[in-house]
Amino acid sequence: MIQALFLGGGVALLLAAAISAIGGQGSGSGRRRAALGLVIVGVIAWCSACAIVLADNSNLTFQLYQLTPQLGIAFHLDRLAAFFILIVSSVTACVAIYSFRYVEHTGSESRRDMSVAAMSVFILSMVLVVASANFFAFIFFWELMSLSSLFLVMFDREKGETAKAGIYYLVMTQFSTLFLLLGALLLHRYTGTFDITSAGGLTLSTAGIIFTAFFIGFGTKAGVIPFHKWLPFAHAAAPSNISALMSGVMIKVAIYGLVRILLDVLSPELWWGTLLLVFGTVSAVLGVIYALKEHDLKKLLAFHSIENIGIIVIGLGLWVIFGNYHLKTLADLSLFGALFHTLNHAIFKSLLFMTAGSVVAATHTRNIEEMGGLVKTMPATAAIFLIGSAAISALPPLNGFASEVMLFQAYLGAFQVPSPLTAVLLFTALAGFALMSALAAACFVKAFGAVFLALPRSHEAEHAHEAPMSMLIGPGILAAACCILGVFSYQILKGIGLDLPVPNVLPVSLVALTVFGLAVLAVRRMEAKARVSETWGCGIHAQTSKMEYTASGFSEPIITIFSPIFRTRKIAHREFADKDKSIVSGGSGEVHTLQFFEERIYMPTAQFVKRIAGYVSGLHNVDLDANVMYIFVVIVVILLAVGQLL
Amino acid sequence: MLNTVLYLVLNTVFVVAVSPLVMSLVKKVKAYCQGRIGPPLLQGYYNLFKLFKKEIIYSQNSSFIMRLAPYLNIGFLVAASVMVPIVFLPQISGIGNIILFLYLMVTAKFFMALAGLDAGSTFGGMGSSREMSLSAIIEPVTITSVAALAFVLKSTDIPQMFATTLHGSLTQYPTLILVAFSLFIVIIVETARVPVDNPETHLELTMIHEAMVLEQTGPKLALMELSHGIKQTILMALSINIILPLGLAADAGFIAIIVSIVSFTVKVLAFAVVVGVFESMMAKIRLFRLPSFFMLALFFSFATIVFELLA
Amino acid sequence: MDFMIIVGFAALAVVIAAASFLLGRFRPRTDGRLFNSLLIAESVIYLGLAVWLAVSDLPRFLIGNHYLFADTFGAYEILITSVLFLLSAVYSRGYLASLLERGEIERSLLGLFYGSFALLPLVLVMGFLANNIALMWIFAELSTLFSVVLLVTLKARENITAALKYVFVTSTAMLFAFIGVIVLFALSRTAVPGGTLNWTDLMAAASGIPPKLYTFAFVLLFIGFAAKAAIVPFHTWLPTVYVRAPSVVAVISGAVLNLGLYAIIRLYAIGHQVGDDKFLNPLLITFGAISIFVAALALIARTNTKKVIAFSGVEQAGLILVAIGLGSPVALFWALFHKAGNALVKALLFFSAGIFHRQYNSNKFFAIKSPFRLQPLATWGLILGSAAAIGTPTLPVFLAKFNILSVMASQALPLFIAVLAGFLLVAAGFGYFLVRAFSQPDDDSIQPYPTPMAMKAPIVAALLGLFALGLYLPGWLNTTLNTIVSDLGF
Amino acid sequence: MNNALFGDDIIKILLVFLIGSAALVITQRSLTSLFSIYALQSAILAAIALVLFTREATLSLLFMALLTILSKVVIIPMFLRRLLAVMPIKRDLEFRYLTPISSIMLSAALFFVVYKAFTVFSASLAVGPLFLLGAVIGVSLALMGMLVIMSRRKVVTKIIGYLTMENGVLLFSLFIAEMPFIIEVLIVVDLLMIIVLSAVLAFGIDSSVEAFHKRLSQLGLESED
Repeated sequence: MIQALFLGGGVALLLAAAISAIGGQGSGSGRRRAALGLVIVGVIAWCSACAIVLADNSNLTFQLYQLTPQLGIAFHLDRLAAFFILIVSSVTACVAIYSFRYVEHTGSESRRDMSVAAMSVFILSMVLVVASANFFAFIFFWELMSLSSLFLVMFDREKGETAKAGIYYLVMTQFSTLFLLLGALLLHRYTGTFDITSAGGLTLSTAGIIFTAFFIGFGTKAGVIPFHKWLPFAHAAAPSNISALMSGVMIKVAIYGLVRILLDVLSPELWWGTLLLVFGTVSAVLGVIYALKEHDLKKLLAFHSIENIGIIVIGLGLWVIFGNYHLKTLADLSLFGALFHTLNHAIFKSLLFMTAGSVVAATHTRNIEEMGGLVKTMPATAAIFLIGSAAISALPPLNGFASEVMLFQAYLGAFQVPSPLTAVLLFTALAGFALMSALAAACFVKAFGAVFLALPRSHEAEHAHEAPMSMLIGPGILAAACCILGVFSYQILKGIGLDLPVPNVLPVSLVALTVFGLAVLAVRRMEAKARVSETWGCGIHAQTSKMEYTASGFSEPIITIFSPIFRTRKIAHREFADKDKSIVSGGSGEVHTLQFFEERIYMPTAQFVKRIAGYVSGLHNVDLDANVMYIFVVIVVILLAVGQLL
Repeated sequence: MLNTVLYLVLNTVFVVAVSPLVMSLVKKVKAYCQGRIGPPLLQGYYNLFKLFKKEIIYSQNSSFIMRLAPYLNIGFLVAASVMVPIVFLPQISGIGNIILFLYLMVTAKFFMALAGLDAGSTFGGMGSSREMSLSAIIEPVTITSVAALAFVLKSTDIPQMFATTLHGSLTQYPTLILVAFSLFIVIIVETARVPVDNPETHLELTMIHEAMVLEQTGPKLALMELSHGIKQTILMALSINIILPLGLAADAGFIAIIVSIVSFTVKVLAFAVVVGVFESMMAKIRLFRLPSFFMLALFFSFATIVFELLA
Repeated sequence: MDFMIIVGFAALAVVIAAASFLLGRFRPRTDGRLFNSLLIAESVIYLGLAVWLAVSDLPRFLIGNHYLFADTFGAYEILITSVLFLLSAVYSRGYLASLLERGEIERSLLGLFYGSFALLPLVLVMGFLANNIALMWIFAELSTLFSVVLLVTLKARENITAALKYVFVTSTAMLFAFIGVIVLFALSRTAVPGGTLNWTDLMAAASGIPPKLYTFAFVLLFIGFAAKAAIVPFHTWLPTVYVRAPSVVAVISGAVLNLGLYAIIRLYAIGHQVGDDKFLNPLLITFGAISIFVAALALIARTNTKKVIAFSGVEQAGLILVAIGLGSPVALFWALFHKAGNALVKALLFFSAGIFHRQYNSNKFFAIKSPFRLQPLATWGLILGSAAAIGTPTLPVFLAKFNILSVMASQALPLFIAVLAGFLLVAAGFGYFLVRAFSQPDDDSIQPYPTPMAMKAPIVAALLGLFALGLYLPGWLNTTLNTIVSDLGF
Repeated sequence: MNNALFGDDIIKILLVFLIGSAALVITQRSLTSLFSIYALQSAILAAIALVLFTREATLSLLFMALLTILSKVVIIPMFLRRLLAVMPIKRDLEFRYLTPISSIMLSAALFFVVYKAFTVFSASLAVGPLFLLGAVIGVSLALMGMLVIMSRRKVVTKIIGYLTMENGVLLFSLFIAEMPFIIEVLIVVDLLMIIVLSAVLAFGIDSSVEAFHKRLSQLGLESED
């Protein structure tokens, strides 16, 4: 039954890809709708399969296909995999609904077709990665996932920005795959199997190396700083439904890999936890600080993905640390907090990306400085975005809080850790965690405020229209999920048999709701008589959008406080009228924010490689004589070596 | 069940009732310090009544955010107040998670800041921006203090913390004094007081909180003011009941509740005096100097943790 | 009967080549289609013969003195060559027409072109059938010759320069290989009275050959055949030639590369029998790894499509060499598998690049505008071909890479890590190229080049072949490769 | 015995001449004299083959000598001269990487390198000292030919370099092991084809593409009309 549902879902996705890839003449919106409908059917099948697995706690392993005598594509569904497939499929379903109209808004017919086809393959490969029972299948689908998403990122391929995103994405994604290969093949070296099962008999250092390889591999895909640089580029350049999938789901697949490795394959050591914690904290804090500085709506959201991945990684790190000290409750809190946050982030981040997509589609810009006032023209989108913002800012009673509080609870239990050093580390990380969470709220006040509130700051923003129904239903469902998963988090966790010390949000929400109701009742008479008028503005004649607080103005204080992180590079050039350089005749000056990771790590590495590559290429751009000389030298060397060695 | 309902009603009503008084008292103390007589102690109540009768005016540029924010604000803050037992310690357990408590306040703040941006006026934007910035940098301090509390009292549940200190004594938990310092600073920041904010002026250079609610009118403004008062009260209650829980009723007896209410009123008024005096003694600190002020609080919290770790 | 196979291959090619030469010589106005039809006919028969040979009872000697023989390995290579030959023969129908139309080749030289084209597969097939190593050497030399003729019939001076490079680089190296042949012959006398150069005899008598001295012979032989196989640093002719050569020639030259690797594998097998792995393995691995790295670095920041493809070819050759050098049956199995996959990938890439060259009259990436509108098939060919070249799943290179890497990981850890880094560079190079190529602004004014069916069909065929090979390892192929591995003494 | 010793001496003398001819190839600037030197070199080679034939009485050595004389002393130089007649260049003046003098000195060094490499070989194969010398000179000759290819600019000179290499290989095979005869013949045929082709290419590089293609279509076998 499970197997049939699972395979049926796969077939539906393949069909969807085929329908849209084959294409046809004329308008293809019907065709693409059929394909997206099939996608939804497919993911619903998966959802049901996973629901059965989760409910029965059953394990299912089956081989789909023996590709070569040694290697087969086999799948294994257990609760962990089912949970992640559930995340993938449920979010995907909403994105597919959203895409009904979204894909029609831009691009040529054939490009839309390809986009839907690649999207189907992308979704299929993500699910199959999670379901893989061995590393061969895992990497097989992982690569498919990477490349299909690369196609999707390259949707607007003529834009220079897209090209940059594509190059970053491709290189980093290959980087990630190669580290996975490293990890998987090292495991194979020592265990002799490709199956994703517990690897016994590894020495500590070997296990550490394997873990590090996997961490870098998965961390790159997940966007852990410093391997994150592709993420803002790719998410910004991709169409929004794709950003929603990539940010909401794809990076979670990497998290799945990490959890699987830590949970089932290797037995984690303390320092792994520390490593995860440190990287997680750095990602979380820097991610949100970069987001504050960002004025590109989609890049802003992308940096928040980095932040949230940081949170999840922190959760995993805490789990490993507490697990090592045998603090079971705390470890469980951390692990399930991380997993819960994975689900939650998938929900609210894809929601945010989808609504951001609607906004971008309506205003034709991604720069939030050119938006504003959209709450009046796009109220439904605004409301959904608001819920998403509140959720990602970890505000109770929404789901973002529900999972972050689990990690807070775990952190607050850090005093039980016997090692003072680790405890101090944990408390320091806690401070970072708190900072991150508050900054996230600040950032979303900024984002929501700049995009939706006050007066429109551009012509496009002024004439924006509400998104069509399908583009509201998709994120709308997710918004509802945000509320339900938040308010009933305690009950849900109880329901699935986890007895963890988490706060019960339901009564508090009830109290808040009651008070809210009472207050509304109390004011209802005055509210009915409320007047809309011009308010006092210190004698300003008429308020215009020029006077508003902009996004940059809003984040200015925080940027100033964190100015050491935003280092600038100043380029000054002066021209002098006289020889003694005393009379300045003119000049120019530029101030750039130093993109630390790009300018100090990525670009120098790329430059270094390019320099060597240039040198090597130079060796090839020579005439015949030089070529013969190479051979001559090599032969002489070989002869010398032969004389020595034999 | 009865106990719970009684607690909910009593605690909420008491917090709502006492908050304007505390606010007025601080003003009164400050006035005395400045050599003025100041408003009457009941001025807070008068103000609220007056505002409730006034007309509501919305800016043309504002949206539903502006309309909803006051309700949400009071809703979340009252919800938070439920988690801080003042009248007596309820029998129901697991309702007072301190993180949830803090985040309910953040939620309220979030919507207040949005409302500040809504009308597009420069004041509101400035207020929101500053408020969110300060709240971001105070957050690590707050959480670290909470962590220190949780460390010392081995719990994350507020009623349970109260119970622990109620049944013990300060000598058992000497580090609480250190935490108290940082809690005090947190309260100063969260309640928008000098040297962080100046609630008295409407000068754009200094104000933060007031700037956000500048566009609110009539009953809406009243709700905002009231929620601000509630916030101040519950934060004070949190520190009072941890440091000096004397008089807090352990269970719902009539006498005990009366004692509890009276003793808390006395303590909170004393606290208000302290805050007032403190405010009068300090000068407003420049916005970008504030982080170092917060670092002081962070230091106290961390010192607590380290002390406890090594002890 | 056995001899007839040779006659079948040889007579056919010679007759058709002669016909082409003569027609070209005495009826210079002849339409290229006639030549091409002849060529396609030849290629179809070659494929038939190759299949027939492959399914027949192997191994067997084809002539009395055992100079020529067919075993599974040879048959496998012949099959690959025949497929490439068929594809490029069909492709050349459209391509040559276009060259003629634009005056890039003279009508009077068509006969020469097709004549050499007809002979090149023969030379290759004979090379694969050669049991005698000297004979193998001769055919390898001859393959250079015919490739060069194909190369210089095009009307561009750079082609002559490229051809000279090709001739001198490979031939000088091959002369050292001949010294190796002589040394080997001298060595064989210690094991076989009178000496022998027959591979089968050498394999049988390997135990009598001193391993140290075999190294000596091998190193010299390696120099020559490595030049044919485009192993760094003997590869320098390859980029030049591939850039200048028409796509058809490039594809069939891929088979020439295969011949070089084929010879190295054969010689390595003897070395393995001799017990000389200790020296040979590091040697092959060193050269292989250097090839991967140099190719990867040279591939980055290239602007010329064909050069990218050429360096990718060097990289793949390096990978195969490394796989051989690992000395494990599994790695060898996948190296052999990789040869088939790689041949198809290269064909796909060159055919697509050829169409682009027709469309834009340039191999540079910045000429590529509106590719999806103008040449959708070639665009997808290039994209999928590049994806295949960097080892994307569902395509065969992935299987080969994965398996070879897994052997590498269990045997030679530092090498494994280095090769991984090399692959990253290759992927980066391809990605950089493709992304830049396809992110050019669209230009709606360009008219599409009407790609003839004959140029599309090979691309489709190569694509289908690649997906088939990447998703399904047929039982017979598995058996064949296993037979080869055991025939080679592993 | 005496005869053999006498043969040894003659071979040694011839080997010295061979080295001398290679040195001349390296330094000579006039193309026509280069061809002559090459013919001479090939003739010396043939002579060595003949002397060896007198010692070993292997019929194939005799054929080898004849084949060499036919192909390398007669056909190839003739072909090259005819080609040169229609080419605009007569001299090759440029040198790259190495001056003639340093080339020669390098050749001397190479001699030792090769010697060192081959002593191992000869020791285990029980090759006599003379044969070792011949083999070493053969390989050195090949390397010197390569030096010519890389240090001279004109393609015609490069062809001579290649031919010198080939002579070196032949010399090596004379002293180490003769191939089966059929193989030898095939090799010579192959060599001829390569030389013809590269000569045509050499022509092409110094003339117009049209003229080159004309010549190519005739495989360069017809003289200028």
